[in-house]
Amino acid sequence: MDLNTTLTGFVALYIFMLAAFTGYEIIARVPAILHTPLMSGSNFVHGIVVVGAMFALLNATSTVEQVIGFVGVLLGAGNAAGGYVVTERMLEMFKPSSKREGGK
Amino acid sequence: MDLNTTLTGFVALYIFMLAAFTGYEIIARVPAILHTPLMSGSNFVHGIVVVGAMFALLNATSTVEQVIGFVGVLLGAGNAAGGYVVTERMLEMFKPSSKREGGK
Amino acid sequence: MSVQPQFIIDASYLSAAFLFIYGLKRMSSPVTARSGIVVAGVGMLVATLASFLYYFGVSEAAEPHLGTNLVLAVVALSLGTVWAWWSGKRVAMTAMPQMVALYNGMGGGAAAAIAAVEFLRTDAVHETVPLVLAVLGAVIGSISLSGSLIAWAKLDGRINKTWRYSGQQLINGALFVVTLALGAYIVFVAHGHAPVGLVAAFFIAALIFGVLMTMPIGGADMPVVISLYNAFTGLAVGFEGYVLQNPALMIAGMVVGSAGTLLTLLMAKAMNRSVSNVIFSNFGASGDEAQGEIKGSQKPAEASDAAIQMRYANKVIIAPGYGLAVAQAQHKLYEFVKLLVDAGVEVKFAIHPVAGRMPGHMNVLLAEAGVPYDMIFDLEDINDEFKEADVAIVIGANDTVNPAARTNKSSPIYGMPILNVDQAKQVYVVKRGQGKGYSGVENELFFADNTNMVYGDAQKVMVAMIQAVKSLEGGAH
Amino acid sequence: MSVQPQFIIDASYLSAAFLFIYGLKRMSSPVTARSGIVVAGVGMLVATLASFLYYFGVSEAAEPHLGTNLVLAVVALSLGTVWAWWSGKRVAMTAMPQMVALYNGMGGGAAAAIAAVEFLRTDAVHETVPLVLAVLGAVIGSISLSGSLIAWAKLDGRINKTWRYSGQQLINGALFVVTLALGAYIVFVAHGHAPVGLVAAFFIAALIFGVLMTMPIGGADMPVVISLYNAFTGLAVGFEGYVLQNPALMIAGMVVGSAGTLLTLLMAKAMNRSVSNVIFSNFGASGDEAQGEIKGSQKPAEASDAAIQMRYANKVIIAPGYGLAVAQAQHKLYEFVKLLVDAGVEVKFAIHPVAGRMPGHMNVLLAEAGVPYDMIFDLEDINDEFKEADVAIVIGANDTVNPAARTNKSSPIYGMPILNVDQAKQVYVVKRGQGKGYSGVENELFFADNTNMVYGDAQKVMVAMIQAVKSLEGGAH
Ligand SMILES: NC(=O)c1ccc[n+]([C@@H]2O[C@H](COP(=O)([O-])OP(=O)(O)OC[C@H]3O[C@@H](n4cnc5c(N)ncnc54)[C@H](OP(=O)(O)O)[C@@H]3O)[C@@H](O)[C@H]2O)c1
Ligand SMILES: NC(=O)c1ccc[n+]([C@@H]2O[C@H](COP(=O)([O-])OP(=O)(O)OC[C@H]3O[C@@H](n4cnc5c(N)ncnc54)[C@H](OP(=O)(O)O)[C@@H]3O)[C@@H](O)[C@H]2O)c1
Repeated sequence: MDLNTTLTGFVALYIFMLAAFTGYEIIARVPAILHTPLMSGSNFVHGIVVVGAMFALLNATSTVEQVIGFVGVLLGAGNAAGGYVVTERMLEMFKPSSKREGGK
Repeated sequence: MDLNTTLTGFVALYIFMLAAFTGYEIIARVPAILHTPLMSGSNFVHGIVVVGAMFALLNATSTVEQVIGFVGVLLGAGNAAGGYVVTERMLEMFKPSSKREGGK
Repeated sequence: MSVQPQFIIDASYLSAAFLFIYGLKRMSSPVTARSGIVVAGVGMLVATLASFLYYFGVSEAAEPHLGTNLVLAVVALSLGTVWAWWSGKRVAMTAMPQMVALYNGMGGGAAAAIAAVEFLRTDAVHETVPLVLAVLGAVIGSISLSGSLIAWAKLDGRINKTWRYSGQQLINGALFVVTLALGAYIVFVAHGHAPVGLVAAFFIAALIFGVLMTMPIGGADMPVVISLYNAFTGLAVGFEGYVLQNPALMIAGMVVGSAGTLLTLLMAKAMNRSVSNVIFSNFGASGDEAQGEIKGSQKPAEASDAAIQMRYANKVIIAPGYGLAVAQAQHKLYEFVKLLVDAGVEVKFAIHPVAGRMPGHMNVLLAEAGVPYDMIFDLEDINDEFKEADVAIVIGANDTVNPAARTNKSSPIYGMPILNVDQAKQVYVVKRGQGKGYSGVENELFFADNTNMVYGDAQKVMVAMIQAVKSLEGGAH
Repeated sequence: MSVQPQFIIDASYLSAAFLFIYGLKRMSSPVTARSGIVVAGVGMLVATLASFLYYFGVSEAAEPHLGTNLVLAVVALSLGTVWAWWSGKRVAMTAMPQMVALYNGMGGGAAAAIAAVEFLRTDAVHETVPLVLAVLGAVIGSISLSGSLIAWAKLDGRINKTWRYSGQQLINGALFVVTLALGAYIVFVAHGHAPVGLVAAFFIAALIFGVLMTMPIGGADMPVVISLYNAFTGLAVGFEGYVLQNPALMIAGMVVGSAGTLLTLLMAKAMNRSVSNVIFSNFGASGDEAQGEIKGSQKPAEASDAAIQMRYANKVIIAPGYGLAVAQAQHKLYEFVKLLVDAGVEVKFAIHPVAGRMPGHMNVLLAEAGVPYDMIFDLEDINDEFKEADVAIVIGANDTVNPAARTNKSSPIYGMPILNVDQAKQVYVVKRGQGKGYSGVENELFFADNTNMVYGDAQKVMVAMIQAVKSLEGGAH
């Protein structure tokens, strides 16, 4: 299978650079009222760290590693789940008035 | 040297995806008056193909390859140089009036 | 030959990265924002499920522990998710910022944990570049963890004092250098095989630095700090992603790192301050010096009189501020506004970008109360309309309507754009007394000829106003 | 150990990719646009210089040819650069679109050439994924090459007829299938070692398809088509970049591919059409059917009378169109505007997004004449002001001011936003006679009560208007 993932220095730099541009461009045009939900939304996105912690935990070979891995997955899951709920609740409020009226 | 460039399937997909997002985001907020200069500017950017043609030509092993490589470099150089000049001339016109006055 | 687990993992991460970016993109416009978080959420779900497939590819050394590890993973995942879901659903809308801080700190902690496991893998050969990134991610993640905890405690009212002493920055700086030195030792001397005690010291130093760095910062500056730590966690996740050769982490982390940095800058700019000013200076502690006394007097008015004048006005603009949030008066305010609208008055809300204590604070509050999105206007969009308004009513706002920002060069808020409420024919200001705003400066608006003060808690005043208008309607029928 | 050439190459390409994106970003705002192309240009320079370092890393088989190859490279690079530089400097501003088409086609050709060399490398083992991308890049690049050449020839007036016959789309489709089949053969049957004749047939088929696809498209639709081919070349370059394992090509190509696609969609949307409609339909060929005769008559007016009325007006709005470009009247127009401004008249230019024959056509023309950027307004920004204007003057525009777009559902331009010139107190229309616009529909604006026609070539009319105002001033002194 030649579709595996190999990341060496320069490729990582390319990916970092492109990701940074993308993040910047997406935020650059955001109205101020969305700043707090977006802070929370991007907070959710880095909850993906849970996946990395999963890797560490599943590959743990000693009790110390298991403990740290466990804590990592716990924290990461909290980041992801909490970030989602809070963001969703905040954005829930940004209904345009017409829809809101219709809903009542 | 571990900083070399190795691109396998998924990495290429990541790069393509990020580049596509970046290109999209950059253009998405452009005012209509800049459409023609930007068309020309992005036309210039893909002039980088000249670098690929250089690789092909320098690695040519037969006359056919040399001919095709030569044509490739020629065309690529035309793309890059022409794109630059035309874009530069178009953008030259987008001076704000204050500067223009000052210049006179 | 069937599809390999690694292929599914790779494909899932690719789609997760796509969905994250696409979701953030949708979140960045009010119209599509709500679907954005769902899109990103699907990405997270896919990636998390796929990560269980690591089960099929663990190293030989880990195989004997695999059963335990899997159980631990399921337990940790469930515990973390359930707790966060529950706490996130339960928290009051006004307590959102500290909750975001808490979750964000957890992410930083997770990134630090990944680095810690890396430093403990004694069997592995560590290369320099990944090690450097692991150390950087560990430092940044740890700072984000402990710093966010302090930010949470401060905003949640669990820590009240801002801890300041002379030489503080020197001590903080020294601790930071020690942290980096320990990190450098791990990379360049121990080549990733440092003794456990030293690794622990490294993390503890980074964590303490995060605490010390955050303690002196005032509670009102916390939104900016939280946003900064959010960017930090993003960077840490991105770096650890490289260590794990996981592009989804790299991309998600770096996207957040860059977006979060920009967001922090935008927030600081809206407050007319720089980020370093927020972090390193004792802003607000020295507000009331060297200000010329303002001549004139404040003219009080009754809530009912103000309400009735608004009832018969053509156009009323409302400038809400931090006091509205404190008093939780948004529901009553909207009730009052609906009465005005029913009576044919044109009512608009004017939102200053830094009204309240977090970006979008007022918008969130008003949205909570059910105020339609299209009655709410940003500063630039409404500032020219004040001169056409019969009444401008300022509710619990102070700095954001202070004309000193336009004229007084020595004022700490000089240069900040403000709402031009003073251009309305009549201005009412609802506040409890002579209290100052966040920046601690006097406000000559309160002394202006066309300004009257309606003293009282915002919620109580709104109730009185509703009463006044209702009794009027009652009398008319 | 010194730094390896490959490292310099990699680092240069990384910075080039960064500079390209950053440059495009700057180009996307009018204020920074001019510096953007310079930034991108530096990236190109760096990358091109670095590419000479390939000299130190060629394959063994190529070593005997290295001297020749280097000379060829220098010659090709110089020839291409000098010719393009010279032609680009020399070309008239109005001929820009076809020049862009030409350069763009060259880029597509270069991408196709890279693919061709790949297919000729008989010694190499070809993997499937790169081969597929090489074939796709070759097809797209070839279409872009021949198609852009046709677009150039059409816009440059070298081909005038739009070549249409029944069954055309069937034949084009068949040719496309043949091209793909040849490509599939190269990949899956020959595994990259196809005979030269077959490779040649593949390229020729793709080139012919590009010609056939472009021939039926009308000259006025060419800007959209050029933009589409621009995106095509970007994609082709991106794909060949993967073949060469060159991320700079991949990134630059894909950025342009995506940006160009969006640009194409935006252009088509501004014309109120879909891209497939542009490419596959015979738009404009069947314009003047089924239209109810317009009642009323066109009222002619003298240029001098119109000029004098404008001279004494408070506010004049100018709606320029394609006719202004044809007549090259922008310089005279601005001369006239300066006279009005000196006389205290408020003059604004109203630019419809698709006025003229390419996006931004009018802006470029007006900029060329020296009209300050801040006198020029987009449709949305000025459309509400027409009702306050004393005079609206339409110069060589037709479709973009046709009220049928608002009311007549059967009109081909129905639904397109138009400039509300008809709301001005007085409308003057400058055109040569009864000629129709690009879409070929009648325009009832010309028959309206408040409209007068000033017949004549735009340039001549402007000269007459200048004369009229000047003689007036002369008389006044
Ligand atoms: N939005 C952000 O992101 C953010 C973040 C950090 C800092 N800030 C800063 O916060 C400030 C925000 O300005 P602002 O105009 O919204 O508020 P402000 O300047 O902080 O003033 C709030 C006013 O509300 C009054 N108030 C307090 N409790 C009240 C109650 N229960 N009922 C009625 N009034 C009450 C206070 O006066 P009394 O005590 O007399 O009642 C005070 O003068 C700016 O300086 C901004 O830079 C904003
Ligand atoms: N901008 C783009 O990107 C783009 C691209 C492709 C197509 N289009 C299409 O092009 C059209 C543009 O509309 P438009 O209002 O600018 O122009 P138009 O509708 O094409 O009308 C141009 C008018 O100018 C007159 N004219 C021609 N030569 C002239 C001269 N020398 N002096 C004075 N008048 C002259 C013609 O009438 P006489 O013959 O009577 O003089 C004609 O009615 C739209 O339909 C648009 O969709 C635009």
